[in-house]
Amino acid sequence: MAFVELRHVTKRFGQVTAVDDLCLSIEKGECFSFLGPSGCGKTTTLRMVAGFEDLEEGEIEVGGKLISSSLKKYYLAPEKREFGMVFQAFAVWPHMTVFENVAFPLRIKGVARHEIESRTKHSLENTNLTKQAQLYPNELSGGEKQRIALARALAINPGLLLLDEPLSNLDPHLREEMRFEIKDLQRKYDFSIIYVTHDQAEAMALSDRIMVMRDGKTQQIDTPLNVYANPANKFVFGFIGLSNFIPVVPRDGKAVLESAPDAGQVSDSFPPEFAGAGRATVACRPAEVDLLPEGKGGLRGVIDRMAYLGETVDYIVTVGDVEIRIQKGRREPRFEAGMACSLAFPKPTWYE
Amino acid sequence: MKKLLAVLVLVSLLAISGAAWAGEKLTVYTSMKESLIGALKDAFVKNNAGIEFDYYSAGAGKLMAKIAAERESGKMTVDVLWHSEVPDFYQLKKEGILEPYVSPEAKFVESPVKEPEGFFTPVRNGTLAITYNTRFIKTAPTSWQDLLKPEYKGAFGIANPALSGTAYGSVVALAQQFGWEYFENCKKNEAKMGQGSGQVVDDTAMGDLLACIGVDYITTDKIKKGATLGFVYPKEVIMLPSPVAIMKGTPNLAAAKKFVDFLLSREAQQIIANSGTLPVRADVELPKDTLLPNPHDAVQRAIVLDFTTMSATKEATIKKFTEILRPGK
Amino acid sequence: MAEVRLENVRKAYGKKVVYANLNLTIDDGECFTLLGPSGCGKTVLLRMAAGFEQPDAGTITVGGVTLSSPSERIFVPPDERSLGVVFQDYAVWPHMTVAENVRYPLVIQKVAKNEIDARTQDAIDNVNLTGLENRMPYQLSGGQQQRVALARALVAEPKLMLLDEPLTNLDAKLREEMRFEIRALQRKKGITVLYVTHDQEIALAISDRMAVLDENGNICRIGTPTDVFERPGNAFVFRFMGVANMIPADVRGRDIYARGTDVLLSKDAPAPVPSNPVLGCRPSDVDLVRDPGPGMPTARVRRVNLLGPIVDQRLEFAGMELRAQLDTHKAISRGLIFREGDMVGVNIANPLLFDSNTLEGVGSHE
Amino acid sequence: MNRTGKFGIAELLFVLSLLILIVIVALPVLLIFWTSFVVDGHFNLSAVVEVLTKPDTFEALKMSLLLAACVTVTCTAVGTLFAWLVTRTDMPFKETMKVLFTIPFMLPAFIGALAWKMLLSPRAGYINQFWMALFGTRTPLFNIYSFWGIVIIETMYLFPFVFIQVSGALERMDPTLEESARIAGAGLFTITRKITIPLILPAVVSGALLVCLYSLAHFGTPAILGTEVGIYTIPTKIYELIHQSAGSFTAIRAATVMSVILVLSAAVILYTQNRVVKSGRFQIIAGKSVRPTVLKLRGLRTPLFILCIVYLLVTVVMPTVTIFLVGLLKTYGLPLQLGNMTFENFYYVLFKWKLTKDAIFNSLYLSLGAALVTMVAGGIISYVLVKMKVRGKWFLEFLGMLPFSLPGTVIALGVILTWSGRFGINIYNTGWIIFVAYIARYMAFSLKSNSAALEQVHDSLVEASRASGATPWQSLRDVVIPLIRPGMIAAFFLIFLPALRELTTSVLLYGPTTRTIGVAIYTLNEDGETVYACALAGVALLLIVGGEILIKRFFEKKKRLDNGGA
Repeated sequence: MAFVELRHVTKRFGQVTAVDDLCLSIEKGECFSFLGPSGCGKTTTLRMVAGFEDLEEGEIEVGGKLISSSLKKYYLAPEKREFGMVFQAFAVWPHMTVFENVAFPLRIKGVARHEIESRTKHSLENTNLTKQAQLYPNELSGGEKQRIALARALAINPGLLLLDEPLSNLDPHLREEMRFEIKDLQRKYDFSIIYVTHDQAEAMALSDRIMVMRDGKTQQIDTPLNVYANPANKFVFGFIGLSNFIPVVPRDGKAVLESAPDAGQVSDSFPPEFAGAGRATVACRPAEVDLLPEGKGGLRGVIDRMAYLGETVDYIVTVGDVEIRIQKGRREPRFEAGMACSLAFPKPTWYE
Repeated sequence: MKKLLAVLVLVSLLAISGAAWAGEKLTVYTSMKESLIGALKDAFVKNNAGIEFDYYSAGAGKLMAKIAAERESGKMTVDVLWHSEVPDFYQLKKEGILEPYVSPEAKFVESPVKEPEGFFTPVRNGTLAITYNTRFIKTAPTSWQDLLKPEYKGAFGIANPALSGTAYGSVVALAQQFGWEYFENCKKNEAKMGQGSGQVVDDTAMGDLLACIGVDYITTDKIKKGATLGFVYPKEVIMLPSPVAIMKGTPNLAAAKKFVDFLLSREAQQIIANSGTLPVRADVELPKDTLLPNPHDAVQRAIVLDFTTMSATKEATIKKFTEILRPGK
Repeated sequence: MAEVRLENVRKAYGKKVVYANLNLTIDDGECFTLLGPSGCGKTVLLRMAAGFEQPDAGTITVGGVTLSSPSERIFVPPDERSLGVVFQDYAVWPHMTVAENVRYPLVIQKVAKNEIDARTQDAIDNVNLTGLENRMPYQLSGGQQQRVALARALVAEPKLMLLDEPLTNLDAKLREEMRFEIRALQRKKGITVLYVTHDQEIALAISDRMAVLDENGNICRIGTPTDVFERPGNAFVFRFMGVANMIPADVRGRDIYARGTDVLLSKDAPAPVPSNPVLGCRPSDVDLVRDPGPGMPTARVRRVNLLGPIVDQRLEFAGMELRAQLDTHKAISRGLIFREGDMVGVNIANPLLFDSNTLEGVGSHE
Repeated sequence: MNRTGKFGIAELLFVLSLLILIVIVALPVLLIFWTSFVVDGHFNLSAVVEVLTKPDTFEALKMSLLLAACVTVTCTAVGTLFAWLVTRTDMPFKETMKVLFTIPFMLPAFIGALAWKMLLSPRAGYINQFWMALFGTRTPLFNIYSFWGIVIIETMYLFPFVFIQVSGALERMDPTLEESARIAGAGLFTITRKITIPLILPAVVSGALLVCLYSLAHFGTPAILGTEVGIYTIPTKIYELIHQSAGSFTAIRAATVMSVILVLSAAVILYTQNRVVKSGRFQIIAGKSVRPTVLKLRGLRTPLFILCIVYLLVTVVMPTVTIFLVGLLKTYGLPLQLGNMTFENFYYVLFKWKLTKDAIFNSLYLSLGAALVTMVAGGIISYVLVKMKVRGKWFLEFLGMLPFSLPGTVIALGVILTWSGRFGINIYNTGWIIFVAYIARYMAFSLKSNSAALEQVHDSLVEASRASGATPWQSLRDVVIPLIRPGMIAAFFLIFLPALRELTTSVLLYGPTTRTIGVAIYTLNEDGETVYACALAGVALLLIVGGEILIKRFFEKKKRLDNGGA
């Protein structure tokens, strides 16, 4: 039995179906991300778990206990669910000191005074906020505020931590640091995490499993590596990182560009399942294209532009009217704009 | 957006041109109410088309304050002063800021106030009597003492003598006739000190007061418009002539004289009589259904007042009155 | 000709000295970037060039004409400098249409009406805004607004164009697109560009030459992007240009050891060796080996972060953290994604040596 | 910003701003202090002591403070309650109600007082009459001529200050602040107590202080409802002193001493308000636009809704209707029956009676003129304050704060002292003195609106035009002015409409031919011309409401344009 269970969960706002027949189970101690573009229903799903939204259909169970059910019209109030939650805009209370913020959930629970004292101190230590305990949030930086929110969410040792884009208001460096902090705390206390984000790098870095969503529907539930390496469909492929989608047609059993059939082949075979349609799309990531000296690969092109970015070198190669984006490490052979080159596609993924 | 701005500019240009308030005209400060001064103005302007006539109507106290302030600032607006607080005129005469003018019409004037040098001339013999609300008071009061009866408890009003010259006059007259005990008794009966002499009549018309010391023409005007008011003269009539005076140094002296002549003319006196107040000329006929007493009879019944001393004692009198009547004590 | 020369420029705000004595020459037709952390005074430099600020001392000349020279009491106001300036916040006038924005500099110059129309249209076409001439700025996206600003700066054909972090407020994709466009326009028109940014990626991508400034406004390094990235010269520049591994080291002969150990990091020490050597390398210079051979330094894998196109692995190496980064697809195909706790072999390519006291760097590999 | 040594636009604007503020604002205030404290060229506190120890003035001072305190408390309670109802509950028609609750803001309080006098005067008030007839009693339901009468009337018209502030704060407040408390285990009651109320407290306090400031300086209501029963406040006492002591200098000095008290109280209130608003701790960060937690009122929904409707009917509809009905009566005192009604009064005040015609035109001219001048002057001063780096700006900033702390009564006294010949210019008794006073009185509005607009104009917009080759003047003409034009127009209306109904200042300054609408209504009422007063008040209400509707439409159109694309 999974720790968190969503069964056939559906939510509508007027005509719009925000979440459509969603089924999901999350294990104890797992970090699970909802990933998708804005409006895909990920935040709504999280808010249903938190108890801020009711359900049109389906039910939600956490720790074997039913907390939301449309059928039974049963909704446990959010304050009784005993989850921790961190919001995008920090949501730390500006009129309370850091200590008071973190102690608040314990006070509400009616924990004994000395225990509040010690547990809050402990939480503050865990989040490196001991020095700031008596300050007010507005005297603190964004990262510190987010740590208060985290400490507060964890004060009652929740079994489940809900995170709603908690890092998107931080600068990139802090974001990385906070990611590690969340991960460390999770290891220490073994709570489950539901993490909502639209940033694929963040989801991949943090999660044990990711659910990619679109228009309220699940696209893929898998480990980060699998989502990246074996995307379930074209949407997931495109959403999860930079991608080239190259339209191809068959010629002599090989796949060539429609606009430049004579430039060579993208692949020396054409998948039989697309042969009937007479066209297909080859998807590949910029790093998965081999950039070779002229004549060494299957497809001939010209370097349209090159940008040296330090760690990587970014190329756009034109073949006919197709632009192909390629990224190479700085230690690989360099090409200059205007040079002729050849491309090879060692790992094509086929879509219709 | 541009259009709106253009409109704003245009409008404010208008505003600035409209702001040219100064100009050659006759300005009269008077305590007469609109119903009287308005009718007089119409008649005067009809006869003297060339004169731009303007008046400022307010309680005598306010007028005097205004004039004092104007004197202080050195910029006088007033050309002719006409109100009902005779002592003020003696005072102004003493201060030497009145222009003497004996109108050829002055010989027809009959009034308790006499001023042969012409520093001021009475224009009407204003009277005050009891105004009461006929909706609530079925038996008309007949004497000033009636107002001390329980049925008028908390409902008899006297205008504020600090704001209104007629109110001051009536206070002096009643105090002289019946002594200050009269007002102390009034206070015991929770009599009210109102504001202007017009407002107490309005309050009576509304029923907020049941009776008040009312000015003749104000009451008459309201009765004409349908107010449920009655107006009775007790035996002792309060008569307060309203003199007119020309301010010394007015740039519009000729027009001012014309206006004084006009006020004393039969035509104007007839208008005054028609408006419900006593004229100073005996050759004017009172309107038919008038509530006014016969002018000669009225002068006989009038409480005799020494206007020359009234101004010296004014502050003390008002203070005394206010102390007695002031609410919250 | 628009060679920009700053000579002995001094600028201070109260007691805070931004530039004590700055000398810098930007060649005609060059795209030159000033790169530095925020607060280093790079914007002040640009504003002095634009004429929004007056230097306290020194001279600023453009194309041989002195524009600022307090000692000679010369200060040409910005409107007489024939500049194009693009600001971080676009500074597109919100009450004018795209065309009105772009044509304004020409209107001010009282250019003939038909010429204004032609040149405005040309500038708009150049930045790919054709068809949006009559839009109001609020109807445009951030990138489009930035292009309006660019067209406006270019329309009067200035000799010198100043760009102050013009891409900071754009999202990643637009930023990338715009930096290509700026570069293309600059090449096409042959104008001199002074570009100010704190984003090293943009600086690398766009510049002919670049100058890196430290927090105190000192110029640490001037050179081409490859020069600056591959041969940073000192530890500040090295760190500023990207993720950096810094390992205290001992050098014996040409061998570099982790300090106080016999862990051999490289056999290829650049000369001369500084007295307190620290080895610097980029995460991409750290190659991981699944089954380390004998004598190969080893490290324990602490964290594995899949960041999409790259895998970031953090190792515990000689008592400190070492980061290694690799293409995800290479990592997958070569089996180089490890589990946390694995012991792996470490091979460092392209080591740089810095002095931990002076931060000065030595040598580098060609 | 220019070649060194040139006397450029910056210096010109700076000097101009300084001049405007000194002449229009600083001088009058200075003279008030001077008059209060300096007797025959020497510093002397005896006048102050004398005024303060006189029982009359002491009573007035006490009454003013007490009144302001009570009005503040009631406004805060009423304003906060309604703000909460329309933002945080499932009350029906919330959006409409939100607009309706700001209507009392438009209505001049003294017209309200006039209407309520007719409804609730002890014996004759229509409501009291009805009450007494209904129960056959002789005790009225409520006597409006009383301390609490004044408190209630002022509350009716001043509570929007609190309402607008608090409902704004409640709407801006990041709902996740409350949601995170729910997640932390707190119920709605606890959240309201521990999170919501502390967070909106600054808005409440700031609104309350505005009410306090306004009530302290307000003339109309206590004048209409208080003086008759001997309740005097500082403004009404000053009015009485000026009007009854025949313009003697002693009276003016006594009045100035009381003005000093008003200025100082206002300064303290504004200082406190600034501190509250600025204290960063209470900034409410706006977050994602998630629906805020809405309290289900359940059984209370209908009763509370009815309460709101009744409140609006009582405060807005009833007095307005009364004004118009009485304005239609042939004479005051007649029962409100169709047979007693006529349009004669309206016709008379609009077309026949010079006094009221003059008053309408005076008010129109004065408020248009003052609004235009103040809009431009405020624009210039704001420009210097917000945009320029000139030496000595701190002094200008200090002067720029002054207009905010000047109650109307004080301004009136100040301009009397300044403009009746002391400096060679005597405009006493002319419209110009009211004009000057209006400029001083409304400068604060203009500064606020213009500064806000200018702060939106980022420096780089001007620099971009300089870099495009535009001179400072050209930048001003082509960039700055077009961009702050909406702010300037807003300033124009923010001044024009209140000036149209101004009473507190003009009542001390009007001359024989320079009554304003407010003064005319007030004096007509005082003189017992009640029906004309009501007819004129009706005309004024139509003018004001018409004007408000016009601006609303103008700004809504603008807002639509602004939000159109982005």
